[in-house]
Formats: sequence, C-alpha cells, structure tokens
Amino acid sequence: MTKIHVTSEINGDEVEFLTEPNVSLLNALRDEVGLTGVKEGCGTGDCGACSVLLNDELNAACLVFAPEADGAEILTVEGLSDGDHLHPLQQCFLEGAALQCGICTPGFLVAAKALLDKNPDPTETEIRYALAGNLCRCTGYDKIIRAVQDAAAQMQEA
Amino acid sequence: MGCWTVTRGLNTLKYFSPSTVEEAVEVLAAEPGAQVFAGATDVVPQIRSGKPEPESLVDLKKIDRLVSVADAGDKWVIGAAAPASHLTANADLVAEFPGMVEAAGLIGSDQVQSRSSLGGNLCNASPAADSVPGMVVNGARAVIAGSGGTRTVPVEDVPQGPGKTSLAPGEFVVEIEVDHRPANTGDAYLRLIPRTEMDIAVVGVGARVTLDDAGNCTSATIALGAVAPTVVRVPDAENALAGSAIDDTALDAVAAAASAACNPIDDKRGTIAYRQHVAGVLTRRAVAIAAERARNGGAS
Amino acid sequence: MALAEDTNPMQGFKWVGSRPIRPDGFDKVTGRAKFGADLVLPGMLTGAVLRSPHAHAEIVSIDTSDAEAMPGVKSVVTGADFPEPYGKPAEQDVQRNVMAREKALYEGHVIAAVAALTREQARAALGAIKVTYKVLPHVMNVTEAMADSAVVIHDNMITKNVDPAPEAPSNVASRTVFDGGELDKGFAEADVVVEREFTTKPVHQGYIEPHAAVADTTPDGRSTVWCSSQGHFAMRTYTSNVLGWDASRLKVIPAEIGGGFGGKTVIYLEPLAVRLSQKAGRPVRIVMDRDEVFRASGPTSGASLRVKIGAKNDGTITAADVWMAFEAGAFAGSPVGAASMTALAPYKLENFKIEGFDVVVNKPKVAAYRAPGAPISSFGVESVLDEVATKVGMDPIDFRMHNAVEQGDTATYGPKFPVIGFKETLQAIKDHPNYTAELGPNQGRGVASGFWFNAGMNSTATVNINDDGTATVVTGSPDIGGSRASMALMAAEELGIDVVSIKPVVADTETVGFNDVTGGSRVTLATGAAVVEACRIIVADLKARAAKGWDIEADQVEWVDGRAQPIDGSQPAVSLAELAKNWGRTGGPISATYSHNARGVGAAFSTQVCDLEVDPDTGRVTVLRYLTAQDAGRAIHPSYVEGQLQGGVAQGIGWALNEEYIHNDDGVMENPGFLDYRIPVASDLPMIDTVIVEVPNPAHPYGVRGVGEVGIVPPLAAVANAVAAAADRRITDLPLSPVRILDAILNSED
Amino acid sequence: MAEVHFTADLRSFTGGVSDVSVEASTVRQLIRALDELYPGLGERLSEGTSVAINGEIIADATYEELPPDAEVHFLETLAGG
Repeated sequence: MTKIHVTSEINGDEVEFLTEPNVSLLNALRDEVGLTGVKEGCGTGDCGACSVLLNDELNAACLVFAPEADGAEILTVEGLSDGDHLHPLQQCFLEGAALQCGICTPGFLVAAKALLDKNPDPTETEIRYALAGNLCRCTGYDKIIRAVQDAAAQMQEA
Repeated sequence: MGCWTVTRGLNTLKYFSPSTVEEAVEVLAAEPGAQVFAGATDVVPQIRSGKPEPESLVDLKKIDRLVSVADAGDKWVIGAAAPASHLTANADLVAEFPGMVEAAGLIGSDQVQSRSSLGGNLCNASPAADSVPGMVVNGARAVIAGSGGTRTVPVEDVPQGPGKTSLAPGEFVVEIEVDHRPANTGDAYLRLIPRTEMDIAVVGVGARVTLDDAGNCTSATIALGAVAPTVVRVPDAENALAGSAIDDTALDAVAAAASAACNPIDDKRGTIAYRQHVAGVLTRRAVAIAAERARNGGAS
Repeated sequence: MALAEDTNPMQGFKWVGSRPIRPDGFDKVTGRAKFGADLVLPGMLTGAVLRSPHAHAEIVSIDTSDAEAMPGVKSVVTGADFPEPYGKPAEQDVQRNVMAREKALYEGHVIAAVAALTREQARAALGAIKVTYKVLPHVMNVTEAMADSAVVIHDNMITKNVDPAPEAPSNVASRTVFDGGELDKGFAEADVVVEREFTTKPVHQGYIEPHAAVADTTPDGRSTVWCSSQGHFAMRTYTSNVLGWDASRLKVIPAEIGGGFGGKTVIYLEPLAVRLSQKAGRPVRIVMDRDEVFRASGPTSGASLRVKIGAKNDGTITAADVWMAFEAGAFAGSPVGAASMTALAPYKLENFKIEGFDVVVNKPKVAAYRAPGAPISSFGVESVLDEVATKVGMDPIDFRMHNAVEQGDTATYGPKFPVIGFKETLQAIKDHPNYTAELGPNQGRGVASGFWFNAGMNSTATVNINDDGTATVVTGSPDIGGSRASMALMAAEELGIDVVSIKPVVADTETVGFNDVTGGSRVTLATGAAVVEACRIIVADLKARAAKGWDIEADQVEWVDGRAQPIDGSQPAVSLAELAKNWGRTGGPISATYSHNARGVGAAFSTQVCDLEVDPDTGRVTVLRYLTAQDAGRAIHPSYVEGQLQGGVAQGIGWALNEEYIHNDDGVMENPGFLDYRIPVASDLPMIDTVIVEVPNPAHPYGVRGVGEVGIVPPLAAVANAVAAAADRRITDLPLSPVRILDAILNSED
Repeated sequence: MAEVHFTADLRSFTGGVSDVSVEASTVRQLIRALDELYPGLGERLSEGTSVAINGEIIADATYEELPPDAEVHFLETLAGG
C-alpha cells in the first residue's frame, strides 16, 4: 500500500481522500480534494494564505500533516457561504474593497471567522493582532480591518 | 493506536498516533528512526524543504495526558503538546502565571498558536524559544517518558544548544509541571522583535519576583533567551534584587547584570551589542512588570 | 440590482466615481478564482528547478543521466535544451537568466529542471543531477563591484555613456547624466548646503502568490501556457524568444495573478515548463517555493547615493548634486535611469547634476518594482531636503511648495510639465488634521513628496453587445488591483447601462489584440481609453441603427442615459436592450474593437506625512499615523484608488523599516522566507489615511492619470524624516531597523 | 522646425551642443537629420530611447509626427511596475 486513507468532514460533507504520511494538509486539500481556494504562499506557516479551521481552531494547513485530518472537521473558504448566500465577512470584503489581487483573501476570511467566532466584538487592535498571521501585500490592511469591523457589527445586529 | 504504513519505492513510511503514553513509549522503542511531533510547526516545513525524511512520524496529540491543562492541587500540570491557544484561554492559569502564558502566546500567529506547545517549543531547542524563559523563572519541570520509565527534570536541563536536547533516543516530554506560585509573586516575559508579530525573538526576558509584605523583594529569578546557545539565568541580577525595594538603583544593577550575562552572536536578527544592551533594557522592564503584578497579588 | 452607492452628479457622471462590487470579487471571496498554481490538466507532471548554490561559479559539467533514470522522471532540461544566446544584449540576458549557461551568476540561478509524476520524485531527481562547479569570487554590492580590483562578472561589459569608452571591461554597465545650469554658481548662491550619503538594500516585491506556470506542448510544436503574470502578451514574446520559437506557436492564457508590483512583468518558469512538456509529451506545472521566489525572482536594487543640496534662506533651492550607483543584479538593467529622472523632478531647479551608474553584482537580476528606482533616489533627495528646510527654518510643506513645479515648468529630465497636481497634494496635506496633530515625547513627524511618470503603451479592447442588452468588455490587461471594475465603470458610463450589465474579461493572446503589461500605472488610462473608444464606436453604431428605424439621419440621433432618441424628440427613446434584441435585422452583430498606442499620459505626484514613535532604549519604531495625498486625475473606482495608495504606502513603510536582502559571506541569501524577510503585518500598521486629489488629466476621456506606483515613492523618506525628528538623529542607511536606530542613538550625536 | 534638447549622455555625440533646431516632420526624419549632423547619434537614438514630444513621453515613437515647433527630448526607455 502506498497511500493512507483519510476520512474527514470537510465543509460539512464527509470526504475521503488518499494521502501519504508526510504530506501536508495543504497539499492534500489542494491536490487530492481539489479545494484550491486554500492557497500556498510560503509553505512555512508565515503567510496564512492556507488558513483553515481544523476542529474549529484556526490552523495553517501547511503546518498540519494530512493524516491528522482523519476524523476531523475542516472548514475552508469554500465552505464559508451558505449556498449562494455569502457569509457577512465575504459580503463585507466585497463591499469594502478589502481585496485587490485576492490571493490572500481566502486565508483572511477564514482567520477573521475564527476571530469573530471567539470574539464577536473585537477592537481594531485585536483584529490587527488576530490577523497578523495573514500577510497581504496589496491593501496595506486598512480596508481588510474595516471589512472585519463591518462584518462584526452586522453579525452583532443579526 | 492509529497506525499507517505505506511503501514508497524501497522505503517504508509509518505514521503512528498512540493514545497512551505507554503506547508511545513502545512505538518509539520499536522505531529508532521515529520523529515525534506535537504541533509539527517545524517538522512539516522541514520535510517539505527536502531535509532527510524520518522513517516514521509519531503524533503525540492523541494522548489525552499530553494535551490536558489541569490544576493538580499543589501544581499545574500542562500537557507537553497542549496548544498554546488552550493555555491563553485558561483564565486560572493566566491569572496565576501571566508572564509564562504570555510567553507561550507569543509563539507565532494565531494559526501557529493552535499547534505550538510548551513541549514542542522546549524540545525544538531554539535559543530564542519564547516560552522557555517564562517556564524557567517559574521553576517548571519537564516530565520525560522513555523505555526506562519516567523522570522529571528542570526544564532548563532539556535544551543543550541550538537543536540539541538532553532527551535520550525514544524519550519524549509528557508534561510540564509548575508549582503554584507563592504569595506576593508575579512573573513577566518581554521580547524584542522588529515587527509586532511573526518574528523570532532577538532578545527574550523572563522575570519572576516575590515580595514580602513590605513590598521588598525576597527572591527573584531572571532568565534570558536568544542571547546564548541556551537560556541563561542571571544570578547577579537575582542577587541584586533580593532584599531590595526594586528601586532605580536595584533596576540599574539588574540591567547591567543582564547585559553582562549575555553571550550572544551577531546574526541576521541582531548584533552582539544590540542584544547585550536590549537584554538590560527588557530585564529592567520585565522586573518592573513582575513586581507590579506581585504587588497586585500576581494578577496582570 | 444597482450597486452604485455614491454616484457623482457633481461631476456629471453616473458610474464613474462610484464604488460597485468588483465583478471578479465573488470568485475571489469563495475560493473559485483560479490562480497560476490552481490549474490541473489531465496527465500533468510536476516540475522542479535545480538552482545554483553558489553566488558565482563556472559550470564545468552537468550530468543528468542518473536523474533521467529515476522513477517517475519524464524529462530533464539544461542549458543544452535551449538555443545558444542570440539577439539583442537585453534578450540574451533574459535567455541566460532563465537558464544559466557557462556560469551561474547568483545563488538561485537556474541550472536544470525536471518534470516527474510527483513533486517528491521531481525533488529527488534534482538531487541526482551531478553538477561540477568551479567557484569564483563574487561581488555583492556597488562598492565592491566598482572597486578597481573587483572580479568582473561579464568579461564583455564595457561601460556605456563614458567618453572616451573604457578599454577594459568592468561591472559598470552604464552611466547616465542629467544636468542643467552651473552647479558651482548654484552652491555659491546658497546660504545653506547639506550633503549626505545614503545606502539602501535590495527589497522584494513580496507578492503573496509564488510564480507559477503550466505548459502543454503538443507534438505539432505548439504550446499552450497558463501563467500568472502582469502581461501574457509579454510572456509570449519573452518565452518564444528564449525558446527560439515564433511567438505564434505559443498561446498564453492569463490566470488570476496574486500580486505583481512589477515583479511579474518578466519570465522565469515559462520556457522551462514548455521545454519540459515538449520533451515529456505531457503537460507540466512548475510552482516556485517561497525561498525560490526570494532567491531567484526580481528584487529591486540596493543602492549607494550621495546627495548635496543648497538653498537660500528664503527657501529657494539653488543647486542639487546627486550621485547614485544601483545594483542591477547579475545582468545590466537597474532602474537607475528612472531614478535619475525622478530624483529632482518635483522641484524647479536651475543648477543641478544627476549622475547614475548601473552596476552588476552576484545577486538575482532586478525586476521592476512599483515606480522602479524612484523610491531610492527620492529617499536621498527628500531626506536632504528635510534637513535643508529645517536649517532655513521653514515648514517642510511650505518649503516644498516654494520650490514645487507646476504646469509649464521644465522638469530636470528635460521636457515641460503639462497639467499636474503636485501643489494640490502639498496643500491637501497641510489642510488635513493629521498634519497638526499633537506629538508626544520620542515622537516625530516626517514629510516627503514623490513623482512618477506613469505610462501609456499599447492596449486593445473589444466591446460586444449581447442580445440581452448586456455588454462584454474584452481586454488583454491582467487585473492585479481591481481594473476590471474600472473597465466596467467606464463602459457603463459610455453605454449608459447598469455596471452589473457589463462583463469585463481578460482574454488570452489568441482572443484579443495585443496589450502591453499591466504596469506603469497604465491600465486604467490606456486600456481604459481603449474601452471608452470602443464603446463610443458602439454608441455611434447604435445611433445609426436607431436612425434607420426612424428613417432619419444618424446625426439626428442622440444617446442619452443608455437610450437613442431623435434630437427633435419626435419619437420615443429606444433603449440599448431593445436595440440589442434586434441586432440581426439592423446590421448584424454589435461589436467594436479599439487599439492604440496610448497618448495623453498624466504624471503623478504624491505627498505623504508619517507620524511615528521611536523607543529610545530599543530602537523600535511604532507608526502612529500615516496620511497620503495623491493626484489621481480622476478616481474611476475610489475604493480601489484608495487601495492603491494604501498598498504603496504599506510597501514603502516595510522598505523603510525592516525589509532587506541579507547575504552571508558566501553570497548566499540568509532570509529567503517571510519569517526573516519582514514585510509589514496587520498589527504593524495604523489605518492609512488617504486624500484623493483630483486634478483631471485633460488628455484622458475621464481625466485619469494612473495611480498604482507613485504612492511608494515618498514613504522611505517620510519615515526616515520622522525617525530623524523623533530620535534627533539622521540615519541614512535603510532599513531603519531597531538595531540600526539604537546604534545611532547610543553612538552618534546629531 | 523641431527644437531638440540633448541630455548630458547625448552631448558626447554632439560635441557638447545641447540644443539644435532641425527640419523634420516625423521622428524618423528627425533621427536621420540628427545623424547627418552628428554621425553615430542616429544609431544611439534608435536603441532603447523614448521620445518626449512637447512633454509627452512616447515609447516606439519612430513614426510619430512632429507638430510645428515641437520640443523634442530623447530619453531612456522606462520600465514601470
């Protein structure tokens, strides 16, 4: 046998995939499961483009071994929206022009969701530190921070 | 215990996820080329970058004892693989050891915080490991398991130099023990990084101070990170504090002693002169914070 | 659904100036958008690249036989698989940069490439390629490279623009000089003279998406290439040149691009992927690792500068003397020319000399980075101006205002300025509350200004009217910062239909006419003007079709708010949708294409002010407030204009404070990752306040100037000037790291 | 007549002359005329230079028409980011 069989709940669906022991979850999600919304910017946990929730905790998928996903719940950017109904973060990123090239956007959305799950009403400073693991080279972060603030406010009202 | 074995050409790769310490000990005894991991924040990138691959990987996070954080009466017992995010979320632990927990909370981004652990940070044996000075000043001990049984050593005895530990083959750290702090005791950890996040410490300082009822220092411990191959205690600074009112004179002596205790290198992150100077600056600041916390009953 | 929120009736526009959701946004927030590394083709192989571990070495031999025999390996290429370098010198440089020939010229220079079934197999095969190097001495900065005793990297490099031409080769590729008036006279008139030397380190564009290319080469000798670039037409030109192919054998399809900032106007992987695919008979994908991006793709130059400026006590600059030497990397071509032309351009100057040198060193070949060269020269000039202003006792904005160029003034690079908005940016800063906000102890404020030309160049746009009354706008300009939204807005304005009825598309090299790269802040201006002109052809056509229905002359029809109507009001208006529905019987498909080499470029100016605090005991800097005012001409989509301003500032702050290439004594890069190549993170920055100044460019249909680049010009000096104010010391070497600032505080008096 | 202004780099071809008036109605004619005045300059101007005509910088300007009394500068071709 050359592959490991892994069963996970990914974005709400039971998903089975094959992998090798020393492959990262990032590579498995992209290459085996086809979730290319999970981006690779560095492969060393320094950019956050591959952010996913693993059992509700924020992780860089490039720092996780794929077999660790066996029996785990995973959320990627592809699972953020509810059908064609965008998550408030997605909507606020769009309306607030919080993306330019868009390569970092999936990671920011997942990391911001992790933040708001734990802290529904974060301060600007809390948002900035919570998202410090996600690099963006286009925006200077200004509009990203504002979009998260807007989404938090909307979700508080809802 | 989860176990997978795959073959790749002539090589066999194995992946184990033991569920008890005993199982892990057995696996490691049987698999001399095994790499244990908790957060794997260093292991995954190393493998990807083409470093020689371990023949087997052993995930310690499925062992309850390694991921639990508990007040065991006379001491805290923190699983070696418990993610830092669980430490920073534990209000009681934060209240008692704000400095030590803050140090653990500085290891990498929120993404990394879900993975990084005291045991991993300790066994990675980086001189700049943020959590180690915080553990050292609080007298933390590492409980180590191996085929010869279990032994407990002060955490500062584990790292032996960059990337080197005192662990024997087949041994791993099970948990970190920290005795409850005495009354009127506070701790603090400060580090210098060029950015506000995501950097490796250029200098890290852990400090713990115990005061008497009059507010004078009865004992202090100071440990410096990133200024020598391993964490450095600063007895001269500790002695200067003992019996003092932690006034400017004492703090000047502390800063000078900390600078003098450094044995740093010039590297891409900082120079010798910079590290020496800033070790003094941060030690002074950390001691002041620890003393303030001690005055407030240890709270931050 | 109409998404226009703040329409701009004051300017008479319905769509231009509004902030709709960008059309490509939905794909990007849901993970659907396909970037370079996301494409998968059946049977696709994975490529990997062997790179030189040495900064400078002769390649004595390469033996790939073991690698070729390894499991899963389908093809291996080396220099022998590409034509001998040919053509113009600059073309030969690209050929040699893509694949080393006789020598490896920097650590990371490509030696060979492999395609295999899996990434692991490809990696393993790289390890089995036997390369024998003869390591040569290396030179790593301009001082070393310009020394008489320096090892010469290219033995045929004779310095250009030196009279008489040198006989011996050197590492100086060329010299460039701009001058005017009489320097000695100018300095003699000065009451105050300040002279300083500066250095900067190479910095990387730092896009988050690593370079990626997929090639599928078929047995008929043609190849389809998918790449993430700032211009797929340019990638076709360069790639075919390296391969020695006719360009028409390549079809290049643009993927979404994850940031470029100039660094993706050049090729690295594409020719390797094409040849590997050709030899293997299967598609090949190559994606750089982050460390390869740093080691082998283009940073911008490190540099040494000397700047001397004199002024009278009334603030009039009387003379400026600027000397610069720029690292080009391993091949000629640093942006020292642009740095020379921009250095003093914002100011009226009679007596000046700017001398620049393009110097090769054993580092990666530099690539364009946002206003290439200008931030470096501006750093030196604006730092010295700050000191001069202080010495003559003037507010830094007033001092600049006193000397600022305006329409009709002669730029130091020669021509006269057309309508520009430099003084307006200065005034905007002065009028903003940030400029008078109170500062505490150890805090400082720094001001700097900057200039960039912007570019026009070649663009094509095709507009097709669909029978449901919508329009497809096809261009060949990759969208790196929201340009599809701008194209849609301008088309909506021209056609008079809702912006959501416009579908902007970036098409491949076989589907639309030529477009130059997305660079030089040119797309909204040049491709935008092509879209506007194509829409105007469409409107004329629609008016003619409506006229037919009314049996009147086309010139008796006007186009109002998306409808044709007789000027005399004799008939009810007919909408674009109705006209579109009847396309078949009114003259066939409704489509127009407009191509041009764009004219009417509007120059850009920016003025910025930075407030920061220096920790005097550790040298750490905290940026407290940042304000940028930039003349955009007119903002088509203000949110994305603000985004360009903010992004340029953030990159500039990183350059000023922490970013640098660090090489060890062997010429090996020590920080090829985001851990130690420290770009700003969210918690490093405050909100970046923007003022969009609008002095319309009269030569563009909507007054656009181009906004992408000039924002990165002032921050280096703005930050340095603020540090000088906060620490009471001027530090002239970048980056202004804690180590450097503390050293200055402890060891220098100023 | 086109008024041509030479940068310092080009003055090595003109013997130090910085301004010259030349009869030409396109850039190509201008370059030919300048090459006759200053042999070798034509080749230099044909490679890697942009032309600024009345202040507007144009790449690949060879066939560009020159308005009457155009002010012309030859500049290095620039790369943008």
